[in-house]
Amino acid sequence: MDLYVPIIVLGVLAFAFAAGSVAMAAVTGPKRWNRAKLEAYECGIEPTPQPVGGGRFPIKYYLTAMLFIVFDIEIIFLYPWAVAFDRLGIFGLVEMVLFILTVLVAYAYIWRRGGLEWD
Amino acid sequence: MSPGHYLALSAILFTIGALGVLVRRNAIVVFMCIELMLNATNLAFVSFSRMHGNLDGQIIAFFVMVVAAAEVVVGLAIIMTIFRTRRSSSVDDVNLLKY
Amino acid sequence: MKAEGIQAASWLLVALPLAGAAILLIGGKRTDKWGHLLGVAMSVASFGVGAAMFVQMLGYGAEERRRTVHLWDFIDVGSFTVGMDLLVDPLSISFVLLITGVGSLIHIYSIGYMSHDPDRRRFFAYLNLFVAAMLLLVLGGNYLILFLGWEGVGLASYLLIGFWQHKPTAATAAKKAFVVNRVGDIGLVLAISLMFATFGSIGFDQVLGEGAEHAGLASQLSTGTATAIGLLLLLGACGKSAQLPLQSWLLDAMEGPTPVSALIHAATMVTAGVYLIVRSAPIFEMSDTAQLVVTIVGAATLLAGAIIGCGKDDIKKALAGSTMSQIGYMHLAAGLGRTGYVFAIAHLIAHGFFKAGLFLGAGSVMHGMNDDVNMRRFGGVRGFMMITYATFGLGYLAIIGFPFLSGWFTKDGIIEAAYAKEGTSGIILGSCALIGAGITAYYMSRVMFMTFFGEKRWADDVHPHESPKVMTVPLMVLAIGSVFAGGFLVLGGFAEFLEPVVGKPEHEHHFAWLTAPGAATFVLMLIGAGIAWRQYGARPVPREQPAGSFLTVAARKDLYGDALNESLLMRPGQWLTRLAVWFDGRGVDGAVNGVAAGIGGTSGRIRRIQTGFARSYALSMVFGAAVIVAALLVVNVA
Amino acid sequence: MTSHVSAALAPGGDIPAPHIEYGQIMPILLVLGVAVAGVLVEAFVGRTWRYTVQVPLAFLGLAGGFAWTIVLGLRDETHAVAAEGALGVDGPTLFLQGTILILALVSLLLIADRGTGSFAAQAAALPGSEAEQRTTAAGIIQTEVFPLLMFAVGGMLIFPASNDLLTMFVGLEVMSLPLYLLCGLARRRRLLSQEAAVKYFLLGSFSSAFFLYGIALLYGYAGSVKLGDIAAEAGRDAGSETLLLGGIALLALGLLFKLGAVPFHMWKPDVYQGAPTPITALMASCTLVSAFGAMLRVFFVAFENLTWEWRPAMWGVSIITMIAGAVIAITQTDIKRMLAYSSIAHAGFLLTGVIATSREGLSSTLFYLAAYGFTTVGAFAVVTTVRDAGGEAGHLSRWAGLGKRSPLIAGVFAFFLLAFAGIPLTSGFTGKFAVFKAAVEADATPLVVVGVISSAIAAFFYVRVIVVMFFSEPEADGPTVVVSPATAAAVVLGLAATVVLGVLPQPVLDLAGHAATQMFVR
Repeated sequence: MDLYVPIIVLGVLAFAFAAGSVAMAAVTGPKRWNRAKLEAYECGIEPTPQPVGGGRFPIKYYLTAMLFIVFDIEIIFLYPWAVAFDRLGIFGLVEMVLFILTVLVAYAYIWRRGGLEWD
Repeated sequence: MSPGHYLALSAILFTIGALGVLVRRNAIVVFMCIELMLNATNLAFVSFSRMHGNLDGQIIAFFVMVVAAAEVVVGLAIIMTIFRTRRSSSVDDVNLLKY
Repeated sequence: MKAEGIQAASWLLVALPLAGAAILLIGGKRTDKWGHLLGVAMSVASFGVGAAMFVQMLGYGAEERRRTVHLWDFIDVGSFTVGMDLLVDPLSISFVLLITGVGSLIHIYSIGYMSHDPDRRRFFAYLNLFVAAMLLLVLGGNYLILFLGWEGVGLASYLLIGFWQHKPTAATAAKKAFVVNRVGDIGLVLAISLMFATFGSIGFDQVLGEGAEHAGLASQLSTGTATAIGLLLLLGACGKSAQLPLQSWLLDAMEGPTPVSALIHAATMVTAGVYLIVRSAPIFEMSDTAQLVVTIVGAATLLAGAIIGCGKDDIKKALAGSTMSQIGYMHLAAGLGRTGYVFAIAHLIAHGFFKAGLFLGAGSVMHGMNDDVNMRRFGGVRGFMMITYATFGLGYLAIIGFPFLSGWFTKDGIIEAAYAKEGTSGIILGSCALIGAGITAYYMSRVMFMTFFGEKRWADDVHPHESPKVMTVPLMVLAIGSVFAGGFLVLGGFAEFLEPVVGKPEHEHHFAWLTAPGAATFVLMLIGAGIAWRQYGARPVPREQPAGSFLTVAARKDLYGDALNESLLMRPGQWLTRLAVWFDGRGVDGAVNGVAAGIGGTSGRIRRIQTGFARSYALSMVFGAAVIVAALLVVNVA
Repeated sequence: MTSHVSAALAPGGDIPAPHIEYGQIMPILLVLGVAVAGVLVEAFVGRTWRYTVQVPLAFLGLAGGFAWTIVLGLRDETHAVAAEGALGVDGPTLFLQGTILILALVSLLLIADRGTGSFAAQAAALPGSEAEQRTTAAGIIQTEVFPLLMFAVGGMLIFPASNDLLTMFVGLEVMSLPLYLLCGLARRRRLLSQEAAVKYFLLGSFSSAFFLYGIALLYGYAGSVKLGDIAAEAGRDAGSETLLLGGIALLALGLLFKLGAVPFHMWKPDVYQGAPTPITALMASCTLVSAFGAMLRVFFVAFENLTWEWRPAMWGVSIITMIAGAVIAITQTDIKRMLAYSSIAHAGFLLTGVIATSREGLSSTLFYLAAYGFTTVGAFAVVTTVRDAGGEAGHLSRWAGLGKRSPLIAGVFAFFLLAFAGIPLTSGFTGKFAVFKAAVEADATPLVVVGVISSAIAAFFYVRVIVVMFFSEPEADGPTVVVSPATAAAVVLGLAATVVLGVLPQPVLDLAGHAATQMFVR
């Protein structure tokens, strides 16, 4: 049973901390419930520019953010390869080219379908 | 600090994330909590990697980051679509399908 | 032994009516014109094949009459093989002849009875489907094939009870039959599973043995296992044969068209339970307890059915009570072991004839009376439909056990066999059977007098008339069967015929024309009929139902079977469903909300936290994970 | 992976190139390659031609993958690891991949059916907006469905084949992410569809976070994510048991979620109801097969020495899944929702085969998966054909009297329902029989008893639908039955498989048995 003492303690700790912070926020935080809390950014600042006539949501921000994430994350695989590319040899190079080509396919899709145009 | 501390931190972060999923209503915040859970896992992987002295855990962390990014994109797309339709990003408002 | 000649083609028996059903169902309206003729033809063709097989069997010696047909391997997983096997032996051939013979007559009768129904084609399709499934049930060479037929007849019965779906009562009755039968089916499935677990096989050859010695795997059973399997089989039999405590569906099943009541709910399907028990004789023989329970169920049902029959004014329901009661006799006999099997089957066949005749007769009366079923609005029909009166009368005499008619031979046999059982149980069982015979005479006489004798009590717009030939000819054939079948079987060596299957009785039973139980039965029969005459023959019958005594009221309400079922089965079921739905949809939220409401106005924030459904799903996942972790830890520590 | 990583730790020297057995994993590569090609088609082919190009492309990809799988199976050298031990190409893998590919082909028939038009013209357009009306009027069809489908199928092929937990996680995500999107693409009842997508996405990523944490714990326990290494470490009985048990539980949560086992099932009814029906068919068949494949591999390989630890918990899950699925289904009024609960109950039945942890358990589960997959695709195909003015007639009351209006389609559906109920001579019976038999032999008789009782309960609501179809009068303005050739083909394939696997199951039983002879590679 001794084996489980650490995990139980850990579990209790983790839960207590998590519940505690939520409870603490509820107790100490200002209790003003308003629409801003449900806004997309939830930081108290209204998104600018204001949606035209309360109408369309400016989706472009999100689209750009998404595209950024997709292409940004590729660097994760490029980085380790860059460190050891000389030792990985020709196989590593071919794999990397294939990988970049695959990413390019996604790029081509976005480009052709107008994802890169701001308007 | 020993790797054990990092593990404890990872467990705490994971629990915060899970609890956040349970208590927050804004779909995007819920989603951020899930990302927090994934990153807590990454911390665990890296700590274990350190403990075992092999690199597997760090490599896995790379993969997890990529998957998390892909998940973000898909998630944002879905949440945006429904936000545009319903003008609300509260997960409590999507309850037409029930019982 | 492998089958040869026409017996090798015994699959035709099943295939012909099945093809008929398929053609009629798929063909749709195009087959409306000739559909009923095709249905009859397929049934008669099956009878022809069955008769040819029977003749071929008579040509073999007693030890060679058991033939198997292996069509194909159905399932072969690892150590376990189940084939599509058919078994042709004296027991199954007896049933084949009964099913196809009586079945064909009822098919023919239905041409007339259903002539005004726009859906006659569909009716014949279902009838053919039933015949196919029933034949599969009795021909199956292992328990799986038997189960296949078992489910098939259930389906056909269900479809036919609900045939007049525009009547809500019919739909409800169909549903009820289905539900009650499921309970029985669970018993059968569990019995088969248990057999599989015990023997590693469910083939008749392996489990029951290939001869009268019953030297299969079952003979090595421990008493406990044999009792368990036996009781589970009995549960299955109770469901199908409307025995206590699963009897309630049969009375409601009378909502189906009368030919259905005659074929399925009197002559054949409801006797499948008896077949199951007699077929599984080697298992029951290993457990005295199981056999005793069978006899108790039989005795209890024969009395309950008879009492219910006394209280019913609906002619079909009175006959349905009688069916329950007669099948109770068969179960009683089947539970008596080797002395009783032959009587069980003989009574079953004789009953098939006279009860089908009675039902069809009742149908004929209804046909002439604008489909009324209330006997209080019949009376004096005798003069308007002579053939129906005569055939119904012969069936009546047969069922009450009038000397030298079918029932006298077979039912008295059962009563004697019950008395012959050792110990006090023999005396009790025999007495039950004896009293049952007296009540039978009472309620059947009541039906007879209320329908055919006395004053006319029908409304002015009813013009009783005799039914067309296509209906009366089957009546006459069945009446001949009602008169002679019993004598033919008992005197004609049916016992020796079945011996290779059910085994030799411990005490050789010799038929005697006059016995003490026989005489007692006769006296009781006269008393029962006499009371009925005093109440319903000699006095005018009121058109409205009188209040009646406690027992009459109970009988009218099926001895409160429904109320019992409701409180025991339905209510908990519904409650469980509701609870589950509540938990799934609102449980988590509901519980939180409930607590929140309790705390009162301060709970606004808390409610805000826990109202989203997607999140309550997530909560249940976390909960589940916690439980699994806990379970793993507990198991590991333990 | 481990080998070249550890080589990388050594200073200097070339890292040897990993050996990839391209032949063995060609079905996966082919399907994913077609998916990438599909994206290119979307980019460079004109709007009017996209559909015409995408459908044959997807078809060829799936059919080619299936053919290759068969060739691999016939070569009978099917007990190898590929790609440095990341994927196990063994009997069960090939059987599962073949099943997934053929079921995906049948689903493709439904998805590609323009007659029923299940998909939104443009997912990004607001429901009821001008843009939507314009695109719909222009006859535009969202052809991104096809590459998404191919990506999902690619993930499904990886998921049950993965021999280490990282590959399994990647497979899981590659399978799930496209499915989240596909769920939100329904042409009609857009709100429900989008809601299904949101719920599926949130809960799905929630569960995969747990799954991932489970992997982390197991990695912490064994120092490796290879299934074989975990088994070896567990066999040594060393290391922290807490990590191990926690890992098992969280990993099981992720897998059980995908199967829809109680209490991780709650997404299933909502998502099945909201998603476009062809996608529901895909999820109910292929995803289930794939998830069970992964479940089998994890529990048969990694946790094989720990049977005593996880069995009681899985017993509980299996029992409650069987019962809850059947009981809740009784009161459902929406056909798709009812089928979802039925799918939950079937997951419970299938779990009994997993719990058996024997060769029979494996082969019977494989057979059951194939049998159930075909039946369920067929059933959902029928659902797409019964249509109102506003799309599919989902509510049960709208199906009243369908037997009169269209006896053939009602009859076929009734047959599928009977197969779900496990009536003999249908594939459902054979599958249940095989699974229960394996469970009995593995001393899990109580499970079988519960299974039998639950199927008896389940039979009640299947028959209720049959009653509604055949025993009630059709409404005057009832739904019409529209059957286009592609859907008809899907129905016929489902029906044929249900009949054949019910009447003559032996060849497929043998195949599943053969696939299971050597169990899983490690």
